[in-house]
Amino acid sequence: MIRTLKTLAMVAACVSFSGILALSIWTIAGQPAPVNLPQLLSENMARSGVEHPVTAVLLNFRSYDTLLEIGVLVIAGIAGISMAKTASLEDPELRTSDSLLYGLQRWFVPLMLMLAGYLLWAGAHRPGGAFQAGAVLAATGVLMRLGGVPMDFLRPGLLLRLGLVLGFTVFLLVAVASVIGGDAFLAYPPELTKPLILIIESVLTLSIAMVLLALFVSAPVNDAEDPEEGSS
Amino acid sequence: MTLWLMAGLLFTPLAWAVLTLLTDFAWGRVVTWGGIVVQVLVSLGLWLAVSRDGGFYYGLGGWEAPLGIELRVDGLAVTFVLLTAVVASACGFHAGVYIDPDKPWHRYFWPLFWFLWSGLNAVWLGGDLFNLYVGLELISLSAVGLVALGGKAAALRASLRYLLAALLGSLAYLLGVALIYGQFGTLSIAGVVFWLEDHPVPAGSGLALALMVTGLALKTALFPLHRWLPPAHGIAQSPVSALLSALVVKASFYIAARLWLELGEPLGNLAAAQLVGLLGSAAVVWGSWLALRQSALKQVVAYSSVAQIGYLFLLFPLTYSVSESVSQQAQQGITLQVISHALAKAAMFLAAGNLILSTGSNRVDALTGVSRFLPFSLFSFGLAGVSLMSLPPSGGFAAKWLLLQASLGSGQWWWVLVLLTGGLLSAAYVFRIYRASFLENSETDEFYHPSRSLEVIPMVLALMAIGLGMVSEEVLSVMALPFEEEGSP
Amino acid sequence: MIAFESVLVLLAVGLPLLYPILALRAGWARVLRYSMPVLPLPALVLALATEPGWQLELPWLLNGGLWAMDELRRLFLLLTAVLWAVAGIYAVGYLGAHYLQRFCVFWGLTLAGNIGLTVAVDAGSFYSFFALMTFAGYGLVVHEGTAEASHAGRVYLVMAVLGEMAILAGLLLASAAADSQMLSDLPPAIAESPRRDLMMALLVAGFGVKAGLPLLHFWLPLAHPVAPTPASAVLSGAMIKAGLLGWLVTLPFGDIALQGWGTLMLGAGAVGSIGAAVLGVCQQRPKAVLAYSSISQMGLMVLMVGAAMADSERAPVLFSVIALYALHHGLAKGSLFLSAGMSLPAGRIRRAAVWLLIALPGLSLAGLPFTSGALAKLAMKEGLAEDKLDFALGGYLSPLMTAGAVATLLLVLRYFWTLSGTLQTGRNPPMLAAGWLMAIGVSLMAFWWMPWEVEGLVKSPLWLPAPYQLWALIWPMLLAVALAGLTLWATRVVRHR
Amino acid sequence: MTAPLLYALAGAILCGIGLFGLLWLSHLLRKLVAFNIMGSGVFLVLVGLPQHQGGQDPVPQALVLTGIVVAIAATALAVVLIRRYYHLSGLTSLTGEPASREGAPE
Amino acid sequence: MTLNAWIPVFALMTSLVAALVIFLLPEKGYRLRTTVNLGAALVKLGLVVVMVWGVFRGVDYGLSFTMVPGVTFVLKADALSMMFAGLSAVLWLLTTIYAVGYLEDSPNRSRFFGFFSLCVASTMGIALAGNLFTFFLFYEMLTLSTYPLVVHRGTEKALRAGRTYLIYTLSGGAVLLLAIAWLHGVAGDLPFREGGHFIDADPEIHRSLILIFILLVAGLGVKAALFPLHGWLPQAMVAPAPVSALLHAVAVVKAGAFGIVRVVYDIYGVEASSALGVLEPLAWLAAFTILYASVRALSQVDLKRRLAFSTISQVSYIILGVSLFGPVAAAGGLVHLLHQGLMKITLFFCAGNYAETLGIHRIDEMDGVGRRMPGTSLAFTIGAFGMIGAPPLAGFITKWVLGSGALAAGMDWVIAVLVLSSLLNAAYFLPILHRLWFREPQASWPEERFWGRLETSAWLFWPPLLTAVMTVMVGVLASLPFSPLSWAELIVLREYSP
Repeated sequence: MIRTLKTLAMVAACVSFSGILALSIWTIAGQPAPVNLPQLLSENMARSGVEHPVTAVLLNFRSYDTLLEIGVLVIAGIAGISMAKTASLEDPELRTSDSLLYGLQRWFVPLMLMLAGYLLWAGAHRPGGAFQAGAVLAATGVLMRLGGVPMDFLRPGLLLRLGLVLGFTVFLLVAVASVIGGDAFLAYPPELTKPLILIIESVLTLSIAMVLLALFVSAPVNDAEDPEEGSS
Repeated sequence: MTLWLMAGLLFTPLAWAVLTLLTDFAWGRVVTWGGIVVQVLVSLGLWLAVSRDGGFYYGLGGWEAPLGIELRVDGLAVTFVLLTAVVASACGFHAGVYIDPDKPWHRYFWPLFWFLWSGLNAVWLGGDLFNLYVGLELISLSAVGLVALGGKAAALRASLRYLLAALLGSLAYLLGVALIYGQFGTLSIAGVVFWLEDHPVPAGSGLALALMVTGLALKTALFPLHRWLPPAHGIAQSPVSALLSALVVKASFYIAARLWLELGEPLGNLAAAQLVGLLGSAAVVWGSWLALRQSALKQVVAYSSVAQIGYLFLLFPLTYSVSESVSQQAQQGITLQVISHALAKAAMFLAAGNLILSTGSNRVDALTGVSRFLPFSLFSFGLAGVSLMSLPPSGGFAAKWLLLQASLGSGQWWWVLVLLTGGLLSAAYVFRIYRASFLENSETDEFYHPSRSLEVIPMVLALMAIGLGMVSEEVLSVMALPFEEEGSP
Repeated sequence: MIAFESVLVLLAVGLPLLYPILALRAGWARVLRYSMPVLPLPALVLALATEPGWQLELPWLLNGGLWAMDELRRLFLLLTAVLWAVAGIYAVGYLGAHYLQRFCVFWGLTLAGNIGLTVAVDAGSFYSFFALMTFAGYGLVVHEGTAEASHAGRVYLVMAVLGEMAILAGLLLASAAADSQMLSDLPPAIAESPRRDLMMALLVAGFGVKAGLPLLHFWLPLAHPVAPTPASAVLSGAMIKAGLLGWLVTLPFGDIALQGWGTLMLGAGAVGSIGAAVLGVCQQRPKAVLAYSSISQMGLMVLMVGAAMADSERAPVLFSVIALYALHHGLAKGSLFLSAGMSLPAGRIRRAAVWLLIALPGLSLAGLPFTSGALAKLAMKEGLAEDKLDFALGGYLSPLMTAGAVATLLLVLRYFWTLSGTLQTGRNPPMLAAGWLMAIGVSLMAFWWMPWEVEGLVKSPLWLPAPYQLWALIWPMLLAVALAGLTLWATRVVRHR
Repeated sequence: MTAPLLYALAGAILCGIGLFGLLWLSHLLRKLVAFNIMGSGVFLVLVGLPQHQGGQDPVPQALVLTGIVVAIAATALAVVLIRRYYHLSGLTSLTGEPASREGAPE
Repeated sequence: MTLNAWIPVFALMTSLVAALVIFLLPEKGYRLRTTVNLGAALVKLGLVVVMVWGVFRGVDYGLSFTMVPGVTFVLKADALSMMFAGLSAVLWLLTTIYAVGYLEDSPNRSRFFGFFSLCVASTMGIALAGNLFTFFLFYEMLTLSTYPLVVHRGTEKALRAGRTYLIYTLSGGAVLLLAIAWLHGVAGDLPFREGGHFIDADPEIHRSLILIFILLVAGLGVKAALFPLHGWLPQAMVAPAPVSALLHAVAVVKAGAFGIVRVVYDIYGVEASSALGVLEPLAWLAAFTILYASVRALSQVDLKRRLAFSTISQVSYIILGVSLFGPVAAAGGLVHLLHQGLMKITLFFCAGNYAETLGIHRIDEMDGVGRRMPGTSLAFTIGAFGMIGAPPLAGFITKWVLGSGALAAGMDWVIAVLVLSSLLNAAYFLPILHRLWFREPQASWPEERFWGRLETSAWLFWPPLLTAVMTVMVGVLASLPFSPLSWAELIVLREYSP
């Protein structure tokens, strides 16, 4: 009874939260924004070095955000592998004996790799880019992992860690290099903007994929010592 | 020069993080200690630069706001940068000795530590709402990672609780940011303020502020949203607890305070200000009360954080629609409270860690007789306690004094009672620890002696917390410096 | 010669004050014992060899000290010094090893207080010495350590403290009124102050405790019997007079006639002199009898004080008489007390001689012609002569004095009677005997030496009183003897039955 | 009413739902899902509100991309923690009791 | 800054530095610790002597800087501060000597002496504080540094007492802080100034001023053990004897009393206080405390508890003195600051000697102790007589001057209070003295220790005797220049004619 009442109260609270929020959104929508950022953006696109505005925002105008964002991802990866159980990599039970998966894997893996490459390349002029590519790459890795491909580099060792931070490191180096070059941080030299961004995007893709994959792999699973886990 | 300093603040910590990730614990320690020296020097350099020339806005990548991310480098920010350098380096040195290098997962301590530091710097200097969000997340996740390090069930439980609270807080904040951006079309705080200066307040903007402040309050563990804090701070390794209590919660509060000071007057209202103040008061009383009733040493300290954080939120009522001088006093008081609490709480946690190391137990009862063996750490603990109790000449006292003045000056005398009661209650729980340690018991005569370097660090911090009161005028004067040039909004 | 007197007075006070230092080492006990008689000697020299009128300023002392000497003080100092000296000699022989050091310490301190208060002229040091004497006196009273002594001591202390407080309050009020710390400034100020009666009451009561004023006397009959004999002697002979001196130097006598206070004091004196006698004859123990005798005698002196208060004109004359009487009584009473500690020799003749010596001071007290007592009594009679006094109760004084004289002798006789029951046969230690003999000697000698001419009260030389005076002295004595004989006879008869 | 505004309003509703889930559900995975729902709501508001008049604004789009990465990182971390927590304690919620009714993992 | 500005700082630092050094010394460094202790005490004494001489000639010792915005930290040496500083410097030296002997072979000596020095540093700070804020700073520091001393023994009882102590003093501190902050808000940063600040205060703030005064007195009254805020003091008796001595004679209670003196004279100004009508109630309160505590003392059987109640009573003399409107009474009150210190420390030293040498804690165990420990008992006797106010000891001077002052101020009832209090003092001290000297000792002492030639350890033996001698000297030589009384008169002279 009390629980029901509490639920109802909670529901009411959340509904009213939504309501107020919506009302507020509605009110705000009725007024014009004082600053026209898109216009400002388009005026500066030329200086950004990339064609697509989103990529420009991500990797140039607000590249510090992106740097930190990758940092967040790396943190998650680190925290994940700090929990890792080395043994789970060799765990045979992880391998799926599903033939469908095995069959798909042979077709899908090259396809997905290609897709990742495309996404990365397309990021310069269309929505897409490092993150998307990295996600696809990670998915490929998951597929391979499930299919039993031994990926030794995922063992928590120097290689994994190197992979984790590669993109981040390159990003960082570029930032610092720009300082050494005499500019402000993350201010790419105009003539190098495009290749730099491409390099960054590529290593980022790799790192993002590594992080995601590492997180997938390091989640501790199937410990035979734990009967409860086994029974569920 | 400034460029190098900024780079040193924002990027070198990340570089240290990368380096330490690639090495093992022992080498990580070497790197870290070297890095700490660099960071302290850089922070000090920026602080000196600002205290000499005044603050400035700094557009990252050469992009000014609103297009790019603009950093706000003012006296307050650099003071906190310096504070972070001090506290974090103390924790870093302490951790290097305190943490067991043989546990394989401890190698991840250093990268997380450095990410945390860089996140803090980002927050102190941030002038962009979304960038602050990312900075907060950086801090939150690395903090969660640090708490969970080692991965015992209880630690995981605490860190999960912490993570969920932090995420919810971040989302609420982000929602507020979304509304602000929707309304004003800019993410720069300075830009919003600039626009509000000569325009009427648009309808519907109060919610954004409310959401942001609520989210940040949750991340700061304001009563009644504090339940996640004590387990997380209590269970982490002592240097981690110190970092969390001293700096991490301050980061979210710092943003909330900045928002309130810039936007509170136009967007807030009196009832909200009083409500926040009331919640802060409740935190002071309730947190202290709970601290008094904990049986685990670090839980006491953790609940004490809840209480001390409560004071910070008195900023809201004390700066809302009051005279300039009162607001000034309140701001100064809160700033001092942040600094002194950071120093004192770090000292306290580190000292508590030493005590636990030597008694082998986290229980308050286990301290019986320890005063005979570990007077130095105990003394550090006590000195830190002096600041928490806001007794003179500590920084806590100077803060309390200013807050008292502000309360009396604004006619809001009810906060006076909170301030005084809080001081007494904190005395109660600090002395409870002391009482236990002074109890003579011939049975327990065996204590492990931690190394001298472990004992010195909390003492230094505690002495700084105490000494802060004596030099608070100087500290505060740096924050009051005028801007070199007005930033372009 | 200022320097000489200054040194002397400092020596007189300082010697007994520092004397307790000897107690620090157990090995010095012998020195301690034998130097007891020496202690009052500087004071004695001071009293005898210096002319009154010198002053010694001690600006560093308390609130600014001033010690000086006048005729009145000189007499009191003389009494004090002599009595303490002979009692000291006596004590050398009297004291056993039991807590000797403790006794000597308190002896020295009490003596220092007693001497000091007689020379002190400023309120601070006067009160200091007074208190020193009072508190150190406690040590003498309870010295024997018996339950009885403790009880007596407690009563003594309670009353003494109450008295001290009354004095303190009185002095404070008075000196505030006078805006001066000098005792000599107090009486006029009291006389003029609106709070005169309060101050008077405090001072009369405060000093009255020491002087054994009726109702404030309870400690006396308790303390005197239990104290060691030499201590009783000085208690009763010298210290009790300190109260009297206190009155004389603080109360306004010459300035204003205070009929009311005079009457009160007269009443108190009368009650004291007669009432104490009535109670005294009922006592069993010789020293208790003597204690009541002291109260009775003090009653007579109170009578004179009262008269002096009531009649300001007459006060200077009466002062001298009071001083003389005090001197006489002190010496005689001291001798009598010392007798109580004697042992009788074996031989019949020697025993008779001893008895004679014991009896002489007693009879002197009662006014036996050719003794100081006779002169004192006569002087008193002259001083209080009806026709010269100018106040209402003057007429009652003469009968009162007569009754007092009777009472005195009755008490003395009672003392002899009780003493004869308690005196042991044995040998006296030589020092004890010497002290006793000297006491009696001084007491008897005083008659020949005393400055009787003062104020022309009594004609000099007076070795033979005029016949009418002789009769006036003798008939109360005869009456008393008759009464005593009657009582004796009556008890015999009763016992026969 | 433009489409982006509708997105924003839908975002508001998602926020409410997510909030409810986050606060009310005790199973940790459900909480996590609720967090993601709420996150999506927030992103919708973020991206929808500024563009409600139909104009393209790449900034919120970029922000949302960043936000998503952050959310994914957080989610991934949370999943790792939850799994390990479950592994060590057998619990699926933070309430401290052994696995509750709705908390049994499927 | 000149040397003169730094001398007060040095005086403060001597014990502060000593404290830190001692904390760092190993427990076994007995000799070194003693040397540091005594050396610091001597240096401080020297500095104080220099300052006393300087203040007498009118040299200005002072140092100030802004600490918190709007508030300055001021150290200043004036006549009043030198009185307190002198007291603490002299008695610190003696108490240190005493404590070295008292704590021989007991554990935690580094801790003890460290806090002990801190405590003295705070006292020094209180003495030299130049405004209320600075005063408060050291006042609270004192609270903290004395707590470990009170609970030093670490028994349940001690810890309980410590808790009571803290509850009282910290609450008092909070009230005081409120009052100071309020006053600061009303009138700004007020330095201590002879004659005070409020002689012609705006009538509009009178009400606030009165309320603030009440709060100030309430806050300070806790340490000064004014009724009804005295409850902590008797409990704090579980502390080791040197601590009790320090608490009672020098540091804690005096800090409270001294603070009240400062408030009345140098903040409000005695005329303004009188005009506000706050002095007379204070006088009544002090008088009541004097009598009440004396009555309570009568029924105590534990020696130190009896002394504690006596302290409560005696400290109120100081407050009574300053709350009587008049220079003479003021001198009486002020001089008692020193006198009471000397007498009470003597008594506590003696009580400690009895406890340490013979294991005597209760009064009924004291029969005949005078034979066994004549030196100590002599000192005790002098101290007790001083308390009673027997001339020519220190207490008498106080009472005499105080009484004269009260009469000059037209407050005759004070005489009654003085007399009554003396009687009560006599009633609870004289029986002890009787036991000491005139009772036959019991067959054996509760717990006897021997120290060769002297009746007790030399470290314990001389300090009480010295203070006893001083008790006599300050009484007998009260009129000498630089005697406490003369100094108090100097203070009052400067106070009443600023």
